[in-house]
Amino acid sequence: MRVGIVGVGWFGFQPEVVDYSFREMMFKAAQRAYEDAGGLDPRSEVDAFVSCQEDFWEGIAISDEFAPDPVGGAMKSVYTVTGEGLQCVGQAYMMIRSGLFDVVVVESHGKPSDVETLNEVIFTATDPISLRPLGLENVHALAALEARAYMSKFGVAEEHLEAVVDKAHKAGVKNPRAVYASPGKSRSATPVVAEPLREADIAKFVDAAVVVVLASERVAKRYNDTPVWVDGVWWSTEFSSLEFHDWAFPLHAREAADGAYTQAKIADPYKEVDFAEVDNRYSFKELQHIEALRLAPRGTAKDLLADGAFCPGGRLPVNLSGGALAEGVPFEVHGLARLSYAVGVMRGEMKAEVDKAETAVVHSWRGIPTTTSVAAVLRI
Amino acid sequence: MRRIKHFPEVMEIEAYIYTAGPVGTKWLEALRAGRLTAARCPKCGRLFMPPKRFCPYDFEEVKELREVEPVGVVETYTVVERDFYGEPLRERKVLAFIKFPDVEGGLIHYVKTDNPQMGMKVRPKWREERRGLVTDIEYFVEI
Amino acid sequence: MTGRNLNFKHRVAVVGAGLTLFRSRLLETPQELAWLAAKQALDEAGLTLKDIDCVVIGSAPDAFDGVHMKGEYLAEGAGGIHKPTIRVFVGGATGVFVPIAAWWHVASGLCKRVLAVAEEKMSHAAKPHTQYVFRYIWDPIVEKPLNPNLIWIFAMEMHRYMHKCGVKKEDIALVSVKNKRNACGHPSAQLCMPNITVDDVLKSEVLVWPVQLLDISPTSDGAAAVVLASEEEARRITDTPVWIKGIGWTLDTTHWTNRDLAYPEYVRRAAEMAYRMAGIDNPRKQIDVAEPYDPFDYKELHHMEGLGLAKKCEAPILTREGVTQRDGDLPINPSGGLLGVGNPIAAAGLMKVAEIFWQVRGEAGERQVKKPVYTGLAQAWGDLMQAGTVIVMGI
Amino acid sequence: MSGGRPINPRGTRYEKVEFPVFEFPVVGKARYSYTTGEALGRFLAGLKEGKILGTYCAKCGRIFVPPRIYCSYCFKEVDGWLEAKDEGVVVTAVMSYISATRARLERPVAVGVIKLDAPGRQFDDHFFPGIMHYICGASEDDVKSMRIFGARVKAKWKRPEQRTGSISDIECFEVVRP
Repeated sequence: MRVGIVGVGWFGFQPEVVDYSFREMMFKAAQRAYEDAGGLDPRSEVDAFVSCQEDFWEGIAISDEFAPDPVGGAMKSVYTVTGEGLQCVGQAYMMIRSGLFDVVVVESHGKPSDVETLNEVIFTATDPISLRPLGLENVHALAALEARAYMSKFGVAEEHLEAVVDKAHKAGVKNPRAVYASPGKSRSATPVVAEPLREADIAKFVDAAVVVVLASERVAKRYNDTPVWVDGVWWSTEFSSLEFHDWAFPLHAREAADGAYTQAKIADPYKEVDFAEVDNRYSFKELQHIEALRLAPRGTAKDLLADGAFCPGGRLPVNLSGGALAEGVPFEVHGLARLSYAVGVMRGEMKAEVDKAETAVVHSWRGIPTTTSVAAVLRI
Repeated sequence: MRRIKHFPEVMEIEAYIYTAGPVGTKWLEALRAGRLTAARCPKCGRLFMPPKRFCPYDFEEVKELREVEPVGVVETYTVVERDFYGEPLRERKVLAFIKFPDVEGGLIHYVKTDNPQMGMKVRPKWREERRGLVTDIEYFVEI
Repeated sequence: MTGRNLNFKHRVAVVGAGLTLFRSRLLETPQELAWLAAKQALDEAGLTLKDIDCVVIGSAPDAFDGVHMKGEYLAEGAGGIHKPTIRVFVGGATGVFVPIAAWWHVASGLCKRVLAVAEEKMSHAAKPHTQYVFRYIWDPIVEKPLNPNLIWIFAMEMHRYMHKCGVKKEDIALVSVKNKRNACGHPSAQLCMPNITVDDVLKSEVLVWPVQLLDISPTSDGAAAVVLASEEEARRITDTPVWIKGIGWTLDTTHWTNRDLAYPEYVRRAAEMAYRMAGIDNPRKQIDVAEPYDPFDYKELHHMEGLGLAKKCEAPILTREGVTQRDGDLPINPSGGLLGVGNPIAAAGLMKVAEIFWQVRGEAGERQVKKPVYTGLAQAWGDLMQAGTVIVMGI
Repeated sequence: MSGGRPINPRGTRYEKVEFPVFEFPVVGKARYSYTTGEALGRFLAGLKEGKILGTYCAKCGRIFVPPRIYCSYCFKEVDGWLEAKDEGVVVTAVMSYISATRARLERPVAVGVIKLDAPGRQFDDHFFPGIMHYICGASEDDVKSMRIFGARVKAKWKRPEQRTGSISDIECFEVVRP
């Protein structure tokens, strides 16, 4: 039983959406997604709704209370996953394959501009006994620890980060949603934040909402003549505490990707995948995730990128959207931002320099201080 | 149409009081006494620091704490220059992940050094007045 | 709703359950509580951690444990490292929703043996008082500025129910007496009160009329876990698997001040979804034992009527007649419920699923109901008078 | 306390804290500036002017107070704004003897849900414009005897200069004595 994406809608992708509350952003994104799904009526044609959100992002103690109405789910089967948008796609995939559901709506929203003490909120995710007493002034320092471990183990230099940032900003210019894409900006002109990371290595935040409609093969064609099939989706948590995880290499991304490839029967990703959208909320992460997703042998992503393999028009374009460095990080929506862009490219709606766009891999990480990744394989 | 665009609010209580569990409490008491320890899994023999009450790998119960030589190795580090909001810190700080020989995990902590190096040997500099927290170690210094 | 005859190629069973003690303050960290419950469930199923391929975690507001992204924090304790681990969250209804999500982990064919763990540690939120965290459950703009106490909303629902059905406080107090006495048969119980009487309830401190102290379940630290397995695995693990016959859940509109609180329509819809899947058309007769959610005593009656186990306004009468006692015709909350065993929010719902698992297997010891049990039901409730989750299990 | 499963449930209970714990002050660490958006933004501005605003859906006729820009039942944009009266009837009410921190109040306060009048529109019990608020002018006995149910109440507004554009610009809904 295949599972197809039949509708995608997004709203926002602005540093601060001033005129719409997060509920209203959810409504706008849902309206567009249902329109994209051939005018689907959520009140009668949807079996379940999955919302991806976290309490501390919203400042509300049970934030799932606010999920039903804006997506048309009042008095219906709605639930919240406190996780990444792609994990919600994973839930919808399981629900549809179980045979109990035919149409499942996935929603995620993030409004970082509403959070005034973002560093302290993110820091509350650290272990209360082993790390919290330190009181870090900048949680990005934890990512910097991973950056140095990776860079020193695989001989990655600052110029390679420069190349990633440069590629992201140039590719982002063609992405109407990429508010932070500024081709003129050079990484070395930005100050050091937590060495070796400079300001340009760290993606900024953005308010956004994305809704995706998934349907079983049985009914997909009712809503969309060319569904984009989700042939594999998997996620993995490496550890709860950073002290025990692999600082130099994201095993969670490797485990998530392998799970998705197995479901999609992909034996050699480097040959069978046409393009990829991966998490680059820190520049070095794009290189790490390319290698974790088996799109390049370990430690070589920097060289293949320098040869242009992963640039638009290259052998296997990575982040045609510019990724988080260009679009910004919308909290848990990030995975759906990558997925919605990939769907746009595969449907030919997004003009992109890629010759074949039939098989894509989409990846997202949940950011500092987590060790959780999600990967999905899409086919058209 | 006039609107009040923002509504300030908080999601705060006064304070959380975190307990550390039976093994964690002993670990904190050891810190208060100026000693570093690690928890040992009886089944697979791994030593865990920070301590665990159960082995994440085989789910066995962990009860025993073992003394650990207060000599660590900087496995990775960063020199933090700006806070999250972009303001330069009053003084640069070196944050590191410090591993201890034959111990799984390690400590994320500050190192007082002007010349941080991967693989640098360090030892903890204990505060005079200790309360049973990881901050009883003020920072690590190079050996 | 696709209402076709629902026989699935993948039947799913519960093969093991585990619980920690439920107490107001436990020394264990949230991870350790999750581990204690998960380890007991694995031991009962005769499995080890390496047999588990997927993990589903349930935990209610992060503001209680004081840990953001609590799912990531709990992953280690729930046995989820290097595995797909996900946390689902529908407020208080999370406890029964965890096995529902675990059901499609298995029914989709993607996982064979799933560990479903629910944990809550409320005692971290110590200053000024655990109850203070409940102020962040309200709408931040329209309700929170009134400086509300969460008991307001329960008291309003209880009073509306009393008004609509003509129910007396004495009838409602009977539920608290039944459950807090039943709890004495539960090894994890926090509030076993063997000699509690209706009079005690009616004389207890008035908090928000009509809610008094002994009308409520206590705040607790605790964790619960169950192990789910595919049909093939379940038959290999145990000769008494308990099948998940029906699942259902519904969330009503957020705006509870726009609707009548006297009858939980969302619980009826959730039950209808689960009954259709389980092939149940007369719940009053076909359900042998039920564990409806009882954070407050009136809620047991309220939910019995939502679940169709009693007609509207009939639940107090059945309770008065002793029908809902352990030796009655329709035993309700033989475990002692949240009122007696304790209310570590998410883990409370999963404690009820574990109770039905043990009742169907005849392993509830002193709590075992008199009548033979083939089919049982567990239900949880949550959010702003809004979420109903139902699971039907049986032989 | 015995018999049957769970066998030997575990956990270490403690009364007082006489061992190392980490007290983590939270004040100032979780601050938000909620974007009210179109619906609640206007609602709050209306309160400042002493008005209770709502939206309505022409397709199903429902009125939304507190307002929202979408109809939860038809899943479409609402068709416009209207002003509900600042009076109505009590749907349910209770008497609170404790504050948000569980401390005892010197004087109990009545709180309830008020169904607001909206001229030219009728509602059943299943969906109506309504808000939660304090109720004043009701005795403990009014509440305990349930006489308060269905009582007519009218908003008691703070003086305009005291209003800040919040639900607390209404002090309470006062029982209208005939």
